[in-house]
Amino acid sequence: MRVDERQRETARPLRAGEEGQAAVVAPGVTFKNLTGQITAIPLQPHVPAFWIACFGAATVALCVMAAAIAILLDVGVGTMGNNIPVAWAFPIANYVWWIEIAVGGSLLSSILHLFNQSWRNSINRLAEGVTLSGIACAGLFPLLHLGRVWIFYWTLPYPNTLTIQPQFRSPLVWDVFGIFTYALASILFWYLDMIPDLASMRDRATARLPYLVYGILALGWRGASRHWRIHEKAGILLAGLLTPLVFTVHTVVSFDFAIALVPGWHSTIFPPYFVDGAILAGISMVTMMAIALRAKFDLKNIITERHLNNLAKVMLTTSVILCYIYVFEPFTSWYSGDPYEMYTVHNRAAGPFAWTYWAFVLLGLGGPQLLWWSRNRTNPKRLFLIAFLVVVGMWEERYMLMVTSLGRDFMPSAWANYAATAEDNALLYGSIGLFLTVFFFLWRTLPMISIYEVRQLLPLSKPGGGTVK
Amino acid sequence: MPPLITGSSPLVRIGEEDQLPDQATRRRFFELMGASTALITGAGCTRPPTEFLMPYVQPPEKTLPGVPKYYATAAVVNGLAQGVIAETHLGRPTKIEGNPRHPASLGATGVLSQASVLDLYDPDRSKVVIYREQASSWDAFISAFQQLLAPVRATHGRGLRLLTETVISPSTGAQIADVLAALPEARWHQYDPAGPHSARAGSLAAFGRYLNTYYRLDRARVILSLDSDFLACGPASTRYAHDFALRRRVRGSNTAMNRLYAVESHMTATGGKADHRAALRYSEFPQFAADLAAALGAGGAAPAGSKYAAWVGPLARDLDAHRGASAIIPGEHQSPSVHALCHALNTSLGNAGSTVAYTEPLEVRSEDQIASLRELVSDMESGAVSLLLILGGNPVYNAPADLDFAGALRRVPMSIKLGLHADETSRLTHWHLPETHFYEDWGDARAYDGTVTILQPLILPLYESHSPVEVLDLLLRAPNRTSREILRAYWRGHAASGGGAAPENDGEFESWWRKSVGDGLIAGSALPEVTPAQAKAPEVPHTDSTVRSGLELVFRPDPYIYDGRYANNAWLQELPKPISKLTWDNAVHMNPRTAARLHLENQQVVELKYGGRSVRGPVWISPGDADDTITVSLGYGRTDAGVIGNGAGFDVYCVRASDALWCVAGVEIATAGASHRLAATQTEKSMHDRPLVISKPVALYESDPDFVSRIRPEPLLDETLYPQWTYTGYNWGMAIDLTACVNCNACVIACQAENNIPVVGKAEVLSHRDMHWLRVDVYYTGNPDNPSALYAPIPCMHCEQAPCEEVCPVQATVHSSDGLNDMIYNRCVGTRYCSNNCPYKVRRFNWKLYADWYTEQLKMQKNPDVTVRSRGVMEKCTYCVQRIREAEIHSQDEDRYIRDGEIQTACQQACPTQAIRFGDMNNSANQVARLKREKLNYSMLAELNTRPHTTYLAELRNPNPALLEHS
Amino acid sequence: MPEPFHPLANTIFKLVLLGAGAGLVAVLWIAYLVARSPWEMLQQVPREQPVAFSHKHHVGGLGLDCRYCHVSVEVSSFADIPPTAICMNCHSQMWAVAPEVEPVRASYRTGRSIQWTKVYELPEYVYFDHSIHIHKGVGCTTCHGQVDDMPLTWQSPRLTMSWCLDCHRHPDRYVRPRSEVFSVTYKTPPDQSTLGKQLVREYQIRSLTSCSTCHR
Amino acid sequence: MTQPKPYGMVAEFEDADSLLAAARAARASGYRRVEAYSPYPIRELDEVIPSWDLLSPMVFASGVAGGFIGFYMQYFIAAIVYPTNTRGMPLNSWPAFTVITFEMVVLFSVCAVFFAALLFEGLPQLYHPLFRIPTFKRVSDDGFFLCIEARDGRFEPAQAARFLQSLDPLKVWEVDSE
Repeated sequence: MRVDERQRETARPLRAGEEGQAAVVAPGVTFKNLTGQITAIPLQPHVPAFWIACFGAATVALCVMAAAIAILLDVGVGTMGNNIPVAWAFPIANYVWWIEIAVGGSLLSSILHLFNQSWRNSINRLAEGVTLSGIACAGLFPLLHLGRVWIFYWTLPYPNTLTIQPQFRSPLVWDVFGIFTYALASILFWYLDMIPDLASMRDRATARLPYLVYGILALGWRGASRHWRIHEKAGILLAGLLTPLVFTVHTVVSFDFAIALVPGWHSTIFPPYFVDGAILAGISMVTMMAIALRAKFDLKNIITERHLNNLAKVMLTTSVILCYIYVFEPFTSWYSGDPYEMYTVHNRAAGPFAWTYWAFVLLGLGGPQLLWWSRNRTNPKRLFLIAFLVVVGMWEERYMLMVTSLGRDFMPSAWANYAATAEDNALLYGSIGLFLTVFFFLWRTLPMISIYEVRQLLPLSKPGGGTVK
Repeated sequence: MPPLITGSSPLVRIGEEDQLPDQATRRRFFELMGASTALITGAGCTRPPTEFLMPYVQPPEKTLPGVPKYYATAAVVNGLAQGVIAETHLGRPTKIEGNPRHPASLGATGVLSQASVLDLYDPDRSKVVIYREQASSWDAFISAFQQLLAPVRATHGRGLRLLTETVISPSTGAQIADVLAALPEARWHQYDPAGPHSARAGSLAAFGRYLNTYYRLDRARVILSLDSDFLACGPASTRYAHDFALRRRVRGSNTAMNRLYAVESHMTATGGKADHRAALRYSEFPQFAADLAAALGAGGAAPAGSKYAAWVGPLARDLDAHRGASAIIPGEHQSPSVHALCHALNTSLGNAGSTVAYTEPLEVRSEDQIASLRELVSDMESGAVSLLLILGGNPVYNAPADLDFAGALRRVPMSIKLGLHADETSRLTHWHLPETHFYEDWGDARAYDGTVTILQPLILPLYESHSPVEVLDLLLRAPNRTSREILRAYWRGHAASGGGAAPENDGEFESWWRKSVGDGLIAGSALPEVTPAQAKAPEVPHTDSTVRSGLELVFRPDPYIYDGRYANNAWLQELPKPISKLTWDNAVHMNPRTAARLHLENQQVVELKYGGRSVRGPVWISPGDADDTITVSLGYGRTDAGVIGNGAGFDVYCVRASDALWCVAGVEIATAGASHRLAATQTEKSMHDRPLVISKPVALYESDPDFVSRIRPEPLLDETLYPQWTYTGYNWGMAIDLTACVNCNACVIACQAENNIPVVGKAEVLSHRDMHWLRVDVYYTGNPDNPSALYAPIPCMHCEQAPCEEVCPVQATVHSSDGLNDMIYNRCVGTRYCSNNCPYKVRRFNWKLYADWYTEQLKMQKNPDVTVRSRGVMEKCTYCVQRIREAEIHSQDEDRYIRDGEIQTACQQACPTQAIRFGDMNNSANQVARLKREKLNYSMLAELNTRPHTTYLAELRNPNPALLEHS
Repeated sequence: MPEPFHPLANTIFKLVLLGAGAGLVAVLWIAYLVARSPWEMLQQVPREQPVAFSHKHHVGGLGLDCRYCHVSVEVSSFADIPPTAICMNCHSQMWAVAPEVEPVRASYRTGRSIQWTKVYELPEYVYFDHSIHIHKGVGCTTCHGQVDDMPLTWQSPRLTMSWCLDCHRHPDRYVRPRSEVFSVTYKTPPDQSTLGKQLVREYQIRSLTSCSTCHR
Repeated sequence: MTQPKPYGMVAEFEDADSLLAAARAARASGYRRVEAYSPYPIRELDEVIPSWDLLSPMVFASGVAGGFIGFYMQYFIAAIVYPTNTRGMPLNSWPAFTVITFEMVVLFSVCAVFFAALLFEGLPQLYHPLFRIPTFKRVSDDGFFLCIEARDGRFEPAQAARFLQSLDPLKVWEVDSE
């Protein structure tokens, strides 16, 4: 039978040398049921309980954050635990953490695109969702962190009567430009990439309003060969632009620290170290989201074990690089002969905040090592847990970077410890709420699996794949 | 632009305001308003609210708006005067500077004088007459008082008692004498809880009479402090610190230095500075002094084997070698026998008349104040007192606990209290009368050497208040004389004792008066020296102090709050204590060994029990204290001090007995559960072997003058990738001589007063958010069991290659063309990146709205030349740029350059030891440029190549080689 | 099945997009214009005063010197608003019963200040000093405009930071001889470019643009 | 009543291979204005139905422009508008300016890609005559369409319909342009 043949073909390995691996798309997926399955997630009138629970919880956390922000604006940044010398603490740790998570998403969508890793087709939209939600959170913290947030726009060049403009030697201004460019590029890439799927949504909409909304968003996409050609070309160009951008954005974030002369920050290893950590944290977050959603929305046929396995391998690789950096940190600081640098390394491991250091080592570095075992890579529950540990561990790392370096720098007389306040915690957990709110909103309203790209993974789409009659 | 006074009456009090930003609700409302207005204006509309100008109707003579005026007067600190020059803006005194002519100042100021201007504006000062807890009026009081006086007058004053603090003011003394003459049956008592009781008794024991002692340390080569914190505490400390530092100024090849030995029971600023320091229990001091006296042949027989031989031997030899050029200074709280022994030592060493000066007492009447108070209390209890007039002081709070002054006061049929605050005592008296602050009224006061200053008012009284002499005048005649009239009448009628007599002739008197008021002192009014006979050394019972066991509890006046009278001064509460760096609290100090033996930890609350009374307080482990010695400071635990002072610390007066004012032995200690967080501004006192504060023996400098550049090499000028910026005009810089810094903290409070630095409250200090632009770092050094201390004032370094500037995203901190690291508050968005990147951590951030924008009285203190910072902006030391710009404008108006020394930063001006020098580095003849050429000069953290404009002269010490061998 | 879009939708949608883009630009542009408009800066807006004091009459008409009332302008940062007593020097005799001057007389009687509305309002963090500007040859009218033609005083320049900086960067364009500083009739001479440079040298005028020159 | 202008003749096909074959046939028979519609990109169609765009040059040009604008903005502000001594660094601190210069290159390029892509795709075009074909919705699912447009010089409705019918489509529609 023809249908059987097709299914057998779907199960065939994509390339030679991948014997024994799970397929990128499970058998039984056709154009028809693929489109139906994905578009149904936003279009179905019935809202799944899982989504309601997650979205509801996230909204509650978001409300907590809104209240925390109101208090923050009312009283001042003093409601946070920051002090002199620890002038940056929770909010900046949160900021870096969220940027990391966003960057990990971008890696999947752009870098793997550039390298023609077609397995990422099924999860790249989801990863971009993580990117956008992450940027939303990340963008918030530097603003909330400002003493006078109402004049944040002074960090941007614009014509004014003061004749005073930003100071372009400051990494913070680089950051402003970097994050802005990154956010805009991510949104444009995400949207441009989504237009064909928005057309699918439009064409599947049965009511007037969804038709109008998706119709406008789809901009009249018709799948003409000209459309596709330009679409593909634009996709490659954007991926090519985003790839260096992703690296530089996180490099610039690392410059916020590396340019400063604070011991433990002032280091040339910071850019690769940050980027690597970002990939680890971001892929972990994508993994968590992918595992949760494939289970609850029955997407196991599209997000297969193969994806989990690949994601886990990326996590493992980056964590090994991170291990290397941490193993060599004491050496480089000793070799530098700088007493302040040496003390900082000592202080991280044995000072008052050693617990953050060891929590990170245990979770962020130790956690991924469990992925050497293939069962941990393909078992969704275990992988979810490990990814969760890594995400927590990476936050600990950022926190550790703040409090150990700033708290004990050059002048012992100025040393001080830091204690987070309820405000700090509300903002951290609230931002998780914001992330999930945005993410689940996108999930419920837009095609969060790239339908047209998954179509290309189906053997039907290969020349001769759909020989009919 | 300096604002004119706006609004008609700035003196109306608007509800109970709180200095602490966390509490007051009205403040919170305004913060909210501020935030929302700011948010709205941030959207583009930047138009400020309309302001109004209120010119004078009749301009006062010689008053130009925008130009401050300076008046000479004195800050009366614990009864004694320090001559000051007060800066006033349109009639508001804003800043206190030292009076260079005055012997207790020489242009510098102490901490308490600097802070006195805030006392004037204290919103919690009493404002109305209170009768039985109801607001009343002076008229009501005066008529009631005349009625009360009728029977008293009839019995020649029987039943009338005056209770004052120690009276030193000549005119007040004369007024009291007049009252006692008119009412011979009346009695006058004096009581000062932290006064020189021991010194009086010691003088009596040594000389058979009361004498005032002071020191001329500029003549001393060897100084021994027996538990005296003479450099940082006490009425003459400013002068002592000045004279002390004068003989330690090593410049070029001049390496002559005096030598300071300190023996202490509790580590003080003086002890930390000493070339040699030893810790002794309070009870061991008489023995130590006796052994020393014996070794020097000043009396007593040398014990066979002195326990202190290792110290006494070299010390005695050193003192012996410097007869007439040494000084032995007993602590005010040491026992009378120690004082007497010191007199014996000083007289036998020939120091009397040279380094140690004796005069007749400063106070109008010297007496055993405890006996006097005891007599008063027993009379109050027996009903012999029918009318008690308390002029100043707060005996209900601070009288010895065994006397039960409060209980006795309740039995007095009619009691009247005059005071700045409606305090604990005012609560129990029938009447409370508001007293004028000494900046509001005429008066006179003596300095430590007897020099008299005529106090002139800088401002009209803020509230309906009167001075003690005006109240005393009510006892004499109808209330029609003002303080000024009384004062002038006194000086017309009396020749100042010890010289400085006022001329009789009218015209001469007027010019004498003008000159005396204008100079800030009456010329020649210092008390003449007397030459006492060789003092008698008291017999010290020979006890082996190792046998005495049990904990000793030592009471000391707080260095800033003193006996509690300054408890409501927020600047003083937040000023870190010299060594412990604690703010807003007192603590139970003990050394680490004692704490370990008692199994106590920092901040653990303990209960101290003695004589059936007990007190609870948190432990603070203080290295350098003597074993088994617990030191607590007086003045805390106030209940009616005001919103600042109430509830800060714990009250140790409740275990202080009249027979043991300063120390009790055998106190019991027990843990009392909870712990109490103490707010210290510096928690790490180890330097971690980093060459931050360099301190070496002078002998090293003599043999190797270039040692500093080896320890701390300066990067070469071309060791940079950046171009060389040149500063062609002025190039401001500062040099700080670490040898001279004695950690008195006057600079810190002067900076606070000059630069409108807010007070943040204990909770914020606990969060490490103190706002002082200038801090004095303290590091322990040497043997951990008996450490010494290093001090370094840390202002902004004004780095030429300032790391803070590079990272500011909005150009809110950039370099000025004259070498300043400018901080532009109004441009700051508050990223705090600059603070991260400041290796010296001298930047301060307004985490909340710390500045008080609403309390009318506190607004009046603000320096109009300095922006009051709002919430969310960074601030830091500016080198007092307002003074630089003012001098610049002034010199340009006169078409000349700024002269060396024309600009003094606030810290420099206050510094008693002239440790801080500021000026133009481009002119090599300037003092600061000369100091920077000294071989001791180094930059802190020079290896970062920040090229600080604030540099330090390494500290040199002068240890005794003989004693070094022993240790 | 929903109806597809109407053919006109293409045009409408493109117009909407264009309109939104243009609208955004327009809003920013208007905000920019408003921020530097005389309206926002209260430029040339006569202020209501408790007494309808006319510089036009006193300066232009009677020819009073600026310093007669603004006594401290040469020695202080603050030029001084005349005390009531100075007004009464003349007004005790001239216009002694005129109702217009009644607030002045009332102030003199009661000892209560006249509450003038501030015309030149600088933020609290800006420190301006009159004496040094006078000394360096900056004329009164350079900043205050032709007060001799102001019935009620208004703010002549925009008083923005860029306006201050203009003169601080190019003092030679604005300085005048010290003898002409208080003249209200002084007109910039045609040879200002040479005169200005000469005066800058002669008066040792520095171009001060360090932040702490004005912000402390 | 004038006859509505025809837009073109559309045939629906079962799968990509038949669409590709049909497109090749249409081109072979001389039609030039031919467009194929599919639910995913079919690379081979690009050779059959050639088209042009200026994406790459436009992106390059705006990237270069962004770089110049980015650097000059920084130089202008730091060295000309208000030169300040910041940490003693040179006014033209070009190494510090490279980061934003790069960001501006990317920003301009990304915007150029986006707008150029829409420009050459002819989007937005919410209404299109093809949307009136009842089964055209399948183009975003599993439908494959070939359109011979009326703009083609050789277009003649009846002949085009016949031609398309010959390609074994599922169905053939004549579409009006309005």
